[in-house]
Amino acid sequence: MAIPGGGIFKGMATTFRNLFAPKVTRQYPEERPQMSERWRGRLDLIYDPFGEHKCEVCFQCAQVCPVEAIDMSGFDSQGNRIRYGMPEIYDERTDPNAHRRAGLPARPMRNLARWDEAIDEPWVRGVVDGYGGRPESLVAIFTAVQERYGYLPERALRVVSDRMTIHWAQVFGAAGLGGFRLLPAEGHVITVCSCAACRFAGGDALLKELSAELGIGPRESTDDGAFTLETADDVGAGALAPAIRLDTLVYGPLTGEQARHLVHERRRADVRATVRAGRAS
Amino acid sequence: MDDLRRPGSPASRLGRRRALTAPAVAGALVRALTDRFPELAGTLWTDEDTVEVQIDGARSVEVLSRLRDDPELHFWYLADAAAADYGVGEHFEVVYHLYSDLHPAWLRVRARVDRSSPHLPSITGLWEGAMFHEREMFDMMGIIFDGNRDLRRIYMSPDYRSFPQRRDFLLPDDAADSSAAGVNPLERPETWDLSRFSEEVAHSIDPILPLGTSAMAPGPEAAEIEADETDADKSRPR
Amino acid sequence: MTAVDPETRVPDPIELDRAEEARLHAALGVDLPPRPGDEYAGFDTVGIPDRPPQTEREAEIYTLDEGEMLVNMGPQHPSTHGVMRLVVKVRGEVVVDLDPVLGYLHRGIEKLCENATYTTVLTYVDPMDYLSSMHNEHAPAIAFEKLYGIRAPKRAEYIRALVVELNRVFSHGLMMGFLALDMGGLTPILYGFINRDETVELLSAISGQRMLFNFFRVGGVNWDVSDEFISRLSSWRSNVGRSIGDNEALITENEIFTARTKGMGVLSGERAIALGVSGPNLRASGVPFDVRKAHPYSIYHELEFEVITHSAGDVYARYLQRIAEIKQSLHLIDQIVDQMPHGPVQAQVPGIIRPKPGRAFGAVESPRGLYSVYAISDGGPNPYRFRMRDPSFISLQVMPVLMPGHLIADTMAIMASLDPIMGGVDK
Amino acid sequence: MDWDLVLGIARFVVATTLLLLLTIPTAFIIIQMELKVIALMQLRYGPNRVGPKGMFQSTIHGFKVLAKEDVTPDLVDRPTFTLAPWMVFMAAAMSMLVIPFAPGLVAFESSISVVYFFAILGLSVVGLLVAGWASYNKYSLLGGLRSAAQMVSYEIPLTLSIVGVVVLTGSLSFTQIIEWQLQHGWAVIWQLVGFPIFFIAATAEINRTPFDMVEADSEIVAGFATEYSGMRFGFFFFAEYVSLFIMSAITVTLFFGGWLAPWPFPAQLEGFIGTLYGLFWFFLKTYLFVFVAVWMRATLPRVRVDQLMGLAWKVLLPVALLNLLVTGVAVVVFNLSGVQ
Repeated sequence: MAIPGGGIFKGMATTFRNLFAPKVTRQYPEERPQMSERWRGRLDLIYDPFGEHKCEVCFQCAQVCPVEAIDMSGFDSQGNRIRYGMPEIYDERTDPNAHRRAGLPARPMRNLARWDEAIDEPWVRGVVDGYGGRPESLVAIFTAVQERYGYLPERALRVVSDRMTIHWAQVFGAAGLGGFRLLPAEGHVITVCSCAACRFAGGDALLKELSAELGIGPRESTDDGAFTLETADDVGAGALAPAIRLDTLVYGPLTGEQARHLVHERRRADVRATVRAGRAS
Repeated sequence: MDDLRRPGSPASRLGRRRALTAPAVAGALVRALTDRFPELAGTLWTDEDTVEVQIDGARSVEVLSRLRDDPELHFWYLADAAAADYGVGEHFEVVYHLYSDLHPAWLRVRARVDRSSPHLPSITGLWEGAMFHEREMFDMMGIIFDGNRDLRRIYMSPDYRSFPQRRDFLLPDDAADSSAAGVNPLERPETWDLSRFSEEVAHSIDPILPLGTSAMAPGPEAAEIEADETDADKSRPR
Repeated sequence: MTAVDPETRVPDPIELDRAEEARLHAALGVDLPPRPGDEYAGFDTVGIPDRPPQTEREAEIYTLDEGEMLVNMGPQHPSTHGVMRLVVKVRGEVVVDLDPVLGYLHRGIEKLCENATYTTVLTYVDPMDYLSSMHNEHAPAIAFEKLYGIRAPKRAEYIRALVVELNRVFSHGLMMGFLALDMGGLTPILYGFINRDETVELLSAISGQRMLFNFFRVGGVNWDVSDEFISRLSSWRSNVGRSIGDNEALITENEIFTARTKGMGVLSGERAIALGVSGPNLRASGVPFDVRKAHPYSIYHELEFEVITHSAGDVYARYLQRIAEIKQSLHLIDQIVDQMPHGPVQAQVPGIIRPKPGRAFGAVESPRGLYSVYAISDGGPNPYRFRMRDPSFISLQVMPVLMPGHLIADTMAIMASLDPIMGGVDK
Repeated sequence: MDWDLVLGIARFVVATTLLLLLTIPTAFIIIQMELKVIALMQLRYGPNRVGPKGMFQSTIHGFKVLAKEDVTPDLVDRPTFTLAPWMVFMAAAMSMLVIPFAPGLVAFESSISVVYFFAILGLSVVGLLVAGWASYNKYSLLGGLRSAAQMVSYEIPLTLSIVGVVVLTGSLSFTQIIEWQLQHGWAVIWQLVGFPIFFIAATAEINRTPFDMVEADSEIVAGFATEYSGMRFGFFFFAEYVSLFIMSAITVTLFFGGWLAPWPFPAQLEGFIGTLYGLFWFFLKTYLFVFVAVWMRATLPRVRVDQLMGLAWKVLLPVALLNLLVTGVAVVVFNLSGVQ
């Protein structure tokens, strides 16, 4: 080192020179960055000149996404809601692990069946083969499976996916379309009709009455697992309105009082059955 | 590597990899290895820039120290040490990759470890730097290195008691009831086809280069393996 | 909620987990008796774990003599280069012993990759060592190409070499800044980031992203580079020269800096080899080990360069090593641009790659050293086992060896000179 | 009634209040300067959004600190923990009392103001030590101990380098030192060795880069201030910048002629204009030194703690003693002293 302190002064000179040098900061809102043409940073849906989305909800993007990150829903040309992606992705909020991570008491799992229910795989394969393995028969296959199990077990869907060589995400997406149950229902299923006629005849009030009676909202189950409340638009129509379906039987037209009575009756029947079973054993 | 020779495969369209410099010189290495370890000659296998031997886990320190100290081999640098789990009923494998400036090929030493009592002598006496490798293997696979004086968890917390990278690792906490259940065959052992990892399949991949009869002899069960593989392919979820 | 009947109650997942672990440990003969509440076993305010030591070494660290105390540096310390914890045993300000505690950033990338197809693995390895994403993709690409038995076209290999050298330049430039920052110099890191920003602008012009490039593909690269890009390189070179030059003027000869780095944290060559140190840290100790020369991958066998070494092995030598390697990388970039052939940049590979069962090892020289990937294929669409050896993970073992006898202030200087990136350390 | 006493007390109260009020804009200005100058040196723009040209950034920071929650950790020693910021800040503010800003503009005229100044300045170390001890944090403790070691060590060369000036001017009063410089030229010309020692020691004394060991953020997080938050931290922060101002002012007073204009301008004017003229030069020179401190912060890395102590005891102290000897001999031989 020639002069002691020379390095320090060299550094001081550098900073002093840079005091007057042009600055490199981009003043963001005024000065927008020039993004590379190859930039893949943001997915954006483009609009046509009439202000409509150009996206046709064809799910091609979701299918080619290498990390399966795209989960999308929309309406097809008939106005049906269609969806692609993992079915229970938004369940995370009620997931016990999410509770545990948040430091809240975690509820025990309700539906063990979801992951290890034994299913009759040859039978499912037989159903698939019976329809010739055609993709358009997926709904019919689902209907058959749901008739047998009361819902669409995940493993059955996997068998369907394997047998039909359809990507599982598509199978799940189709299963989530509506009308199919992805979890086993608990207890008695009360389905309140939500078709136009029933709602006109007071279906909404009926739903409110039942919600108040059971203490749950639509698409929920009571804590003791005795009842599940649902809505669907195919229960009754016209003369029956407003109608509900209790398990397999359709009742209507109903008042709130009558609906409550039905619920009470089922409860009593359950209690009787339990007592009888206890005596028998 | 069969399809290398099959006409019309992508590889043949593009030509083979560059002039395979390494094994040409690796011949010396293979000779040196067969001279010193005649009992391992049957397990020799070469890749374009890798020479591989298989040993029993109990011998790892002995073999590795001879590989390091022999002046003609002189594998002075431990490039990697990793473990692989071949599934329930199979075995663990601890894989050491070594480098020597005398031989332009990586030397891969595959040490076989029994799955029911996964004990292996520690090589921290040879290379201090194997410490973190061994701690990671212990943490992730539960392989116990005798003689390692700091065999602790390294990634997971000290009170954790499972071995996450084992093939039979179940995560009831997460898999069974999480939203991801059914999304990925991540922790679902019943979806794994373990038959593919049988001893024969893992060991009978025939070599690219003619190194010696012992090294390139194709397994007698080749036909079975072929059948096995296609089955396995079919049974994989698509 | 109603009371749960103990008969029909579904067991809590944690209980299942416990039972499974207990079974495993009984089978393994690991002696870890569970204690009530020890899932929360951590470190109390004094720093000593409230459980018996598990190993000899742990007992050694956490046993305090008269006048010693434990200082936890991290995981929320300002200069631990990410979330890591250094348990430092000090006597006054002199470090007696040190224990790096890792895992705060552990994401299980290896396991993730084992569930991804060969193509998508290359997206998962990006955020590992986030200052050298290109290198992170290079090693798996090499390994998978070996597994699948194809090779990338020549031009793709040149583009790969170009982008990894660009990546090396900004990574080393940032190391200069981090080293100064950990010694209290505020400005060099900003100049380092100016350099980085210019470089990632270039890389984003090639790959479309600024940080996690996702540019490599099995059998090639995603996009070709244009001639316009090549012409941008020259102006980039002058800018890089300026910011690196500014940094050098600021710190290389600075007396305070040299007094703090020369003779500090000396690592001998033999010890470095034994500890598995690689890359610039190893070469700064005088060992000429560079994967680009030792096992030429990509097109490095066609380029002219020498392995740079420094003999001192101290913090200052490691710093000079980085500067020399930046210059070497610029030199390599010149050669690559000059020799770059024309042609395709992507070999023909199917959408889902199913290599034959086999094993492959791919190693590259990342800015932090030997970064390697060991992949086992079972014939399926995703790797059966995917192992990554991260150089900064291994280099961290040096800390307990180097630190005793130094001051607390040197902890950060020595650690910064090793240049670990926690994203890579914790995988 | 003794009107002189009442007037004296009134003048003192007014002067003290004004000085305490002066600390606030001073700190804001210096913080703003630090934000902006360092940013410019790092090729950034720095604050440029709050107020015209971002001028109110530091003021807004000040209000933010006021509005923040003031956390007292559980295990701290509450009385001392609360007292420490106040002690540090008061030590800084009290030492402002004797600084002569302009002819006749000094809060407390004393014939031993130099002694008073360094005595009060030494008090701040007590505050830092107390803060480090009371915080119940290892980093704080290390910071407190470092501050004690550093400031006590550096007070010795600091004071010794001033003794040179004192011997030269024959006075312990800042005002008289300035008046001596009016006749003999700036003391820095006479104290070419003393000034660098004073400058280095003063930088260390106020914990500025490269001697900011006390709160070395990359080593011991924030040193003594680790556990402080809200306005208590604000006090430390203020005190740091006020003492930077004070040290620059004292450097100017002792070595650069205080309020005197540099030659060949008229060094000093009379009357009210003269006061303004003196204030102008005083603040100009003071802020020049503040700028140098900021500049050093932008450039230099931090010295290690043992090197820091080595510098004080092995280099600065012997050189300061030598400087004192040479000055004394020269004063006697050439009869330079201002002593009548």
